[in-house]
Amino acid sequence: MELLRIENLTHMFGGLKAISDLHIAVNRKTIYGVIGANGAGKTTLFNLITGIYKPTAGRIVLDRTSLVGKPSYEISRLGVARTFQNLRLFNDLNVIENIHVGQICHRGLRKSKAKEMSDKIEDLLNLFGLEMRANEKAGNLPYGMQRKLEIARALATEPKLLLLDEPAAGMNPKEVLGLVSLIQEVKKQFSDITIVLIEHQMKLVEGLCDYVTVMNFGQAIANGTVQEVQSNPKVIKAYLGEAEVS
Amino acid sequence: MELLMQTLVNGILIGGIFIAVAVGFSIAYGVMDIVDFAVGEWIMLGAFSAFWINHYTHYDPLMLIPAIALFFALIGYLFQPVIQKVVNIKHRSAALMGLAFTFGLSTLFRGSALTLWGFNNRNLVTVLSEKNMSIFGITVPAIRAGATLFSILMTVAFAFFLYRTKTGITIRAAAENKSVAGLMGIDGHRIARLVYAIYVGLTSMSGVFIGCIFSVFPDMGLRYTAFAFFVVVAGGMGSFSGAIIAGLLLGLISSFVSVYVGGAYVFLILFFILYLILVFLPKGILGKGW
Amino acid sequence: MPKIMEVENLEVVYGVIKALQGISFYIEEGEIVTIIGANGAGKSSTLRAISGMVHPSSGKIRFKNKDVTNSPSHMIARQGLSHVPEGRGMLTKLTVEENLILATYNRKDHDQVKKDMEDVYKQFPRLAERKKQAAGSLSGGEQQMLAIGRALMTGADTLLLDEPSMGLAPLIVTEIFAVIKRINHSGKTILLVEQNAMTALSTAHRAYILENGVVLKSGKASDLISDPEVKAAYLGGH
Amino acid sequence: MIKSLSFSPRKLILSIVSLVVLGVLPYLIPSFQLRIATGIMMWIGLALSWNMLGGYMGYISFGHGASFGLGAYITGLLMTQLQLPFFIALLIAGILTYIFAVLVGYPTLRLSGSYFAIGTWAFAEMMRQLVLVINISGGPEGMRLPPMLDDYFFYFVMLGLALLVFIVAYFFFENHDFGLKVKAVREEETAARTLGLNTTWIKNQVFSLSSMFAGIIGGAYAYWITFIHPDSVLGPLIADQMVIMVLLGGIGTLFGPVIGAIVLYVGNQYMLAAWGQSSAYLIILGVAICLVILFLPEGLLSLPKVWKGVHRRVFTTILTPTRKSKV
Amino acid sequence: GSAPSGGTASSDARDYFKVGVITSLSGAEVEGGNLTKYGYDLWADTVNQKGGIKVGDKSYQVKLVYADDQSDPSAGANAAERMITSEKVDFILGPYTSGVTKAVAPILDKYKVPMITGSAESPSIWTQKFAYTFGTIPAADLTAISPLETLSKVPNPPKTIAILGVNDAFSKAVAEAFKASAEKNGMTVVKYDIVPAGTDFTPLISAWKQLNPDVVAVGGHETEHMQIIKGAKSLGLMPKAFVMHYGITNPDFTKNLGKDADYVFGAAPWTPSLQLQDNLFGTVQDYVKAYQAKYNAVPDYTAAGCSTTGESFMAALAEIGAKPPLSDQQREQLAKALEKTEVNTVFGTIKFATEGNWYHDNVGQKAMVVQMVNGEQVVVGPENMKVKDPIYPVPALNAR
Ligand SMILES: Nc1ncnc2c1ncn2[C@@H]1O[C@H](COP(=O)(O)OP(=O)(O)OP(=O)(O)O)[C@@H](O)[C@H]1O
Ligand SMILES: Nc1ncnc2c1ncn2[C@@H]1O[C@H](COP(=O)(O)OP(=O)(O)OP(=O)(O)O)[C@@H](O)[C@H]1O
Ligand SMILES: CC(C)C[C@H](N)C(=O)O
Ligand SMILES: [Mg+2]
Ligand SMILES: [Mg+2]
Repeated sequence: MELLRIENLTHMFGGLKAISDLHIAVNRKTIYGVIGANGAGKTTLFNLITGIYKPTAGRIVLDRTSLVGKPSYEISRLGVARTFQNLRLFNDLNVIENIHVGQICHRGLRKSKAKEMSDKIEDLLNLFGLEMRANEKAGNLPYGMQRKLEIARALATEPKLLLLDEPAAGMNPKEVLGLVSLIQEVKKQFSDITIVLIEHQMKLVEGLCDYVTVMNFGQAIANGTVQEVQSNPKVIKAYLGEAEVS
Repeated sequence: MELLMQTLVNGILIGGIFIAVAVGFSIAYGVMDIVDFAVGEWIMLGAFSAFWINHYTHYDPLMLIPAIALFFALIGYLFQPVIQKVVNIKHRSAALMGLAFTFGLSTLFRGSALTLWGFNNRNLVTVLSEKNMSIFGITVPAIRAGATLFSILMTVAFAFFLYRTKTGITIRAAAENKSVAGLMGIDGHRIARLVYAIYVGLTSMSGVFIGCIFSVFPDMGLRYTAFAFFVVVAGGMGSFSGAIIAGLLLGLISSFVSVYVGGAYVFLILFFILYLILVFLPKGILGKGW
Repeated sequence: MPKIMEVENLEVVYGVIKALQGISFYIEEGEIVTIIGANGAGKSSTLRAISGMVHPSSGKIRFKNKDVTNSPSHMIARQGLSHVPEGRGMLTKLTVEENLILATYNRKDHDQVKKDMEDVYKQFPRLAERKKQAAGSLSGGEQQMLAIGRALMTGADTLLLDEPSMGLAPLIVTEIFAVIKRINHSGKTILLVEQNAMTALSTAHRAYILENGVVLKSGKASDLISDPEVKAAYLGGH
Repeated sequence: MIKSLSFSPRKLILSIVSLVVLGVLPYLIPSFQLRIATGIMMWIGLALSWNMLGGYMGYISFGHGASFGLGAYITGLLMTQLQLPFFIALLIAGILTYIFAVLVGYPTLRLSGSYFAIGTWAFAEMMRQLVLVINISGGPEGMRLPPMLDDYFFYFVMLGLALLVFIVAYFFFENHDFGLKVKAVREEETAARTLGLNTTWIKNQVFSLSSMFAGIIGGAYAYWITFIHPDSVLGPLIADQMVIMVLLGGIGTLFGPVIGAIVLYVGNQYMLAAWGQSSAYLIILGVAICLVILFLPEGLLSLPKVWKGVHRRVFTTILTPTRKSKV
Repeated sequence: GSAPSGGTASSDARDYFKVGVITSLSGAEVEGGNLTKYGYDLWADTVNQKGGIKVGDKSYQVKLVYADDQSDPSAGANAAERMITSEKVDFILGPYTSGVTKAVAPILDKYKVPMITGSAESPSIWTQKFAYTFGTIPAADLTAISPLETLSKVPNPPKTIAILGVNDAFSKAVAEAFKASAEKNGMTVVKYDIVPAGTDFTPLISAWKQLNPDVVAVGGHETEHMQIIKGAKSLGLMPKAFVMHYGITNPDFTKNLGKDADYVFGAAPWTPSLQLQDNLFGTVQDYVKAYQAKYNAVPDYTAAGCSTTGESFMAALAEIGAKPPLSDQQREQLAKALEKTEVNTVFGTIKFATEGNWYHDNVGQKAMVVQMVNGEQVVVGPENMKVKDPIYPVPALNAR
């Protein structure tokens, strides 16, 4: 029932404790939200899960296999995909190539027909409304589209666990609502996918997350459903501020 | 014991030459990412101009240094826009095209020197050439000591300039991202020009010293281009104290290997250690920072 | 109030893509003007054209009654215009402090500089804690704070802010808009590009709605908030 | 979409025609030109092999000469010491260079950017010094190979090698997932890793593959020139020329290196022939390189593009003079 | 590419001899390369003034065509190919360095075109037994032994010696020869180094200073020799004598070092003071005058060795009576004829060995020991040739 389990996770940058003794458990097929103040350690958490950093201490377990100390590409092959807060697209490659790179190492069937793969790409392009820009260099897309492309690229790896770092950054409320339904659509199409997302735009969190952890100074200061945490005074004081609630 | 000390001193003095070669380049390349394959040729031109002026005016080459430095700084300042034009293109490897361009430039300079001034080996004499100081049996050739002192002082001066002054910060800013620097009201192109001028000036200056220590001929620079790159990178891009240490280290290696291991292995061991430094200290001898 | 900036038929072209197809607008001294619009509408391109980061293929930009069309960005900046670009334009190798000092490059009023520096650190304590950290290793939000702080340090009287709230915690977003209001009261003119349309409109005096490189609507912010179309299109219509 | 390898008939015909031309060429030109043609083929192969690493993957190597020299010396040793026939020797040389590159690649590829460039350079210099001091290589005396002086033979050997490298570049780097992976490493290594690409392995493969080709070509060179010397096969100029040729033609493209190699090698050889009496040709060569880069900063391959560009600009200014007044 | 027959010269008619010169006009060896050029040019000019090369009853002018080998063997090989197949030269002069010579020789064998080098001295050339490559300068291992022989005969001769050789074909051979003859003449070699080109000598000089040998012997080229002397002076090293080989007779050596160049010993198969003559240049003095007039410098043995290469060809051509342009067969004959010719020149008697380890090298020439005195080469050995006695020990560098 449980896909990802994080225990006693701690990470230091030199003297700075970016994450300290963090516990998180994510159930299958749920959408899990990680919110919290700037610099709370959210992105670092993602970097630790995907093996970009090696934790100072603690365990990260996906499906009973420990991810700690595994190289990023193996973790990805175990079914973890992510997007980046400061976009990391292959700027000089076009939209299609960007997505295709995601597929290459993940056809469990190494020899699967090119046709089949290009169909999958088509679907993703349509799903994310990128078909018009399909042959444009990723670097030339507007910010919002670049964000969508990153999600599409991540999905191309057909992950069990999808990590989204501020997918709604740079979108207006309307577009955020669009993204909400988009992600719901994704959940439908990739039936057994589990999503963990970092976001500051509460509209998105409200619209999607079944369960939320609120971080501050590297620690979880609250867990629960969106409603629960939103009414939690600690959270309001450290993160939301009065404005959001009223 | 005495030999040990002497070898140490010799090593430091050879290192001084390496540092002299790299001092200008560590700003141009280390900080500003200007890839220039003509380092050695600026050295050669510096040496030659000292030779010719001295030939006709009989002023001591060392006295000519400021004038030569200024002259070449001016040349660099006037010339940089051309390189800038090459590097400006929206192209993944724009900086590299600068390399190809300067490669052509170095060929041009060497060819011209060869055609104009001929192949001959020329001698550059200064008051210091003959002199040397002896301290408890350790002999220190004055001219080499001068070169070492000069280059270390210059390097320290520039380290300070770049990391402790506002202009220094702006240079590093322009180096990283001209357009953002532009938003801060900084003229990235002017800065680049300035840096290139400084680099060419300093390098021609070192040329005068090197010309005095060895001799002056069109191909004299070839070897130094390589060492300019080696010292800057081994020291860590943009790290000046790193460059000094790297230079001294290379000097000491050459010196101790020739005396205690065997002259045949000087460069073999030198390059091997250089390679190890790069692989195991991938950010340069001191890691980052100045 | 006199107009501090006038833009006429501004066109920006990237290769084949026409990002702006001749937009016109103005800003009065002391105003907060906001430009809102969907992804790819051309908001950032507008700011880039004004600050000289891209050169318009046609059109005219007047700033303080000077034609600044096509003049290099550092010249425009020196006339008192500061642009906080999309994606924050960090100088990642420089430390937080160096980024801030850099911004004061053209300033002579040294004691004022000191005060402003203190203000910025008071405004964003996070930055004070991180003075010596390389900007590149800051968290997304910390970087955004630094970007705004840097703009303030330039001492410019006109600020172009490209999505300043992006990636900031709600708490900070509210603070940021408070800051924007405050510096506006202290006499600075502000051109604000925002996705967070609601907050933007409630902060700004006037607003322009941009779509596919053309101005759809413009008017007093207070009017546009209640405009049904705008509601539907940008405020996630309620 | 994912490029499929269906040749357009035009392509097919073009390739066949050029193959025929290359095949009959040697029988139409005098033997000095044939020698130049052989040299061209050699440098095309070298430039293409460097481009795999420097162009497609963005790892600029100044040490590629080491592989060339290594291949040359291994071939030489096998032919002189063990009297192996040329092709066997060449094959073994290729394999050994490959293995060597795999081993050297692991530490070296931890570097990137300038550090990689200079690291490889230092390594190459080390190799040269090594060969100078060990005996088996003949040290400074250089090494002589059994003379085999059939111009046609070497032309076709070099042509074959150039084609081999070209085909590998075309199929694996231009039209295959492998090439896409390599470019992904160039564009964003971290992202590539999180998408499941074992970048360490990819980098090592590209490094070793391009080194192997350089090594094989080096072996052929040794047998062709019949005399090799550390300064001539391990000197920095070998690597430098590969770099310059690629940049001159157009880095990261298929035909850029080809064109760059032809232009630079032919240019050098004929200027040498024409002005070889004096060193003046160096001036001309230098100026030529500078001018090309200055006016085609994206390489010779961009010539048509630039040309069109000029046309367009002229056009628009003619068609819409009113614009001027607006700005 | 009509291979080996490619050189069919007979195709184009001309009434002059077309002579190819391959040498280093750029690159590392540019200096020496140009010395050879001086030598070859002087020969061509003199021949043409004198009406040309006499074959039968008619004389033919000579025209030199140059090819720069860029100091790189493969460029040299290309040049040879071009000279033979597109320039269709009658015979070839050059190169300067042994390395290039080794790369050029196989091409000559392929096309059967004779070449004489007036410079390359590395013994490893001649052991290869190339059929069409000849040399006027006795190999370094033959010449480099004489200086130490001479020094071993002075009153209280040197007992200890430090030897340095630059790691190139020629210089290393010299160093080895020094070592051999030092040991043969009962000196103990206290230090022996073969160093890569471009090494900074100061550490070694300090090491020598410590060991304080009677003699310091160096195999290298002018650039290194100058650095050694400069370095020795600045570090206060003063052995009883410096022994070098090629390079000290190079005009730049004395020009640049002035007094410091004095008293250095060297080996030279030829010096300007020789009492020889031929009917092309006249006496050695005439030759030297002509050379000075043209290049205002005193010719060294490389220059002389080059100038006289042509004379062997002239003799051989007269011998076989071949008129330009030479046919393939005639060029083949020419090589055969060279093996037989023995000509007396201002350089000495040139006769090429036809067997043994110095195959096709001019071994007849006895090497002289020269010592620099007031910028002049003075012959101080061997006994039967010496003009003055060697000065040993020599005055210290700082006491002149
Ligand atoms: N490479 C690094 N070196 C030093 N400190 C770092 C590094 N990366 C992150 N940090 C620090 O660790 C803390 C956590 O950073 P992180 O990026 O995880 O924050 P975050 O929760 O993602 O914030 P935001 O929501 O603003 O993106 C920050 O204070 C940041 O300054
Ligand atoms: N460097 C570029 N090269 C090519 N096209 C570009 C470039 N920058 C922007 N564009 C195109 O110009 C159009 C406008 O881009 P711009 O960034 O101004 O939109 P925006 O309103 O800022 O969008 P967002 O809200 O996503 O930031 C988009 O279609 C974009 O693809
Ligand atoms: C010293 C020169 C006369 C000889 C030449 N350097 C050679 O390599 O043989
Ligand atoms: Mg983050
Ligand atoms: Mg934008």
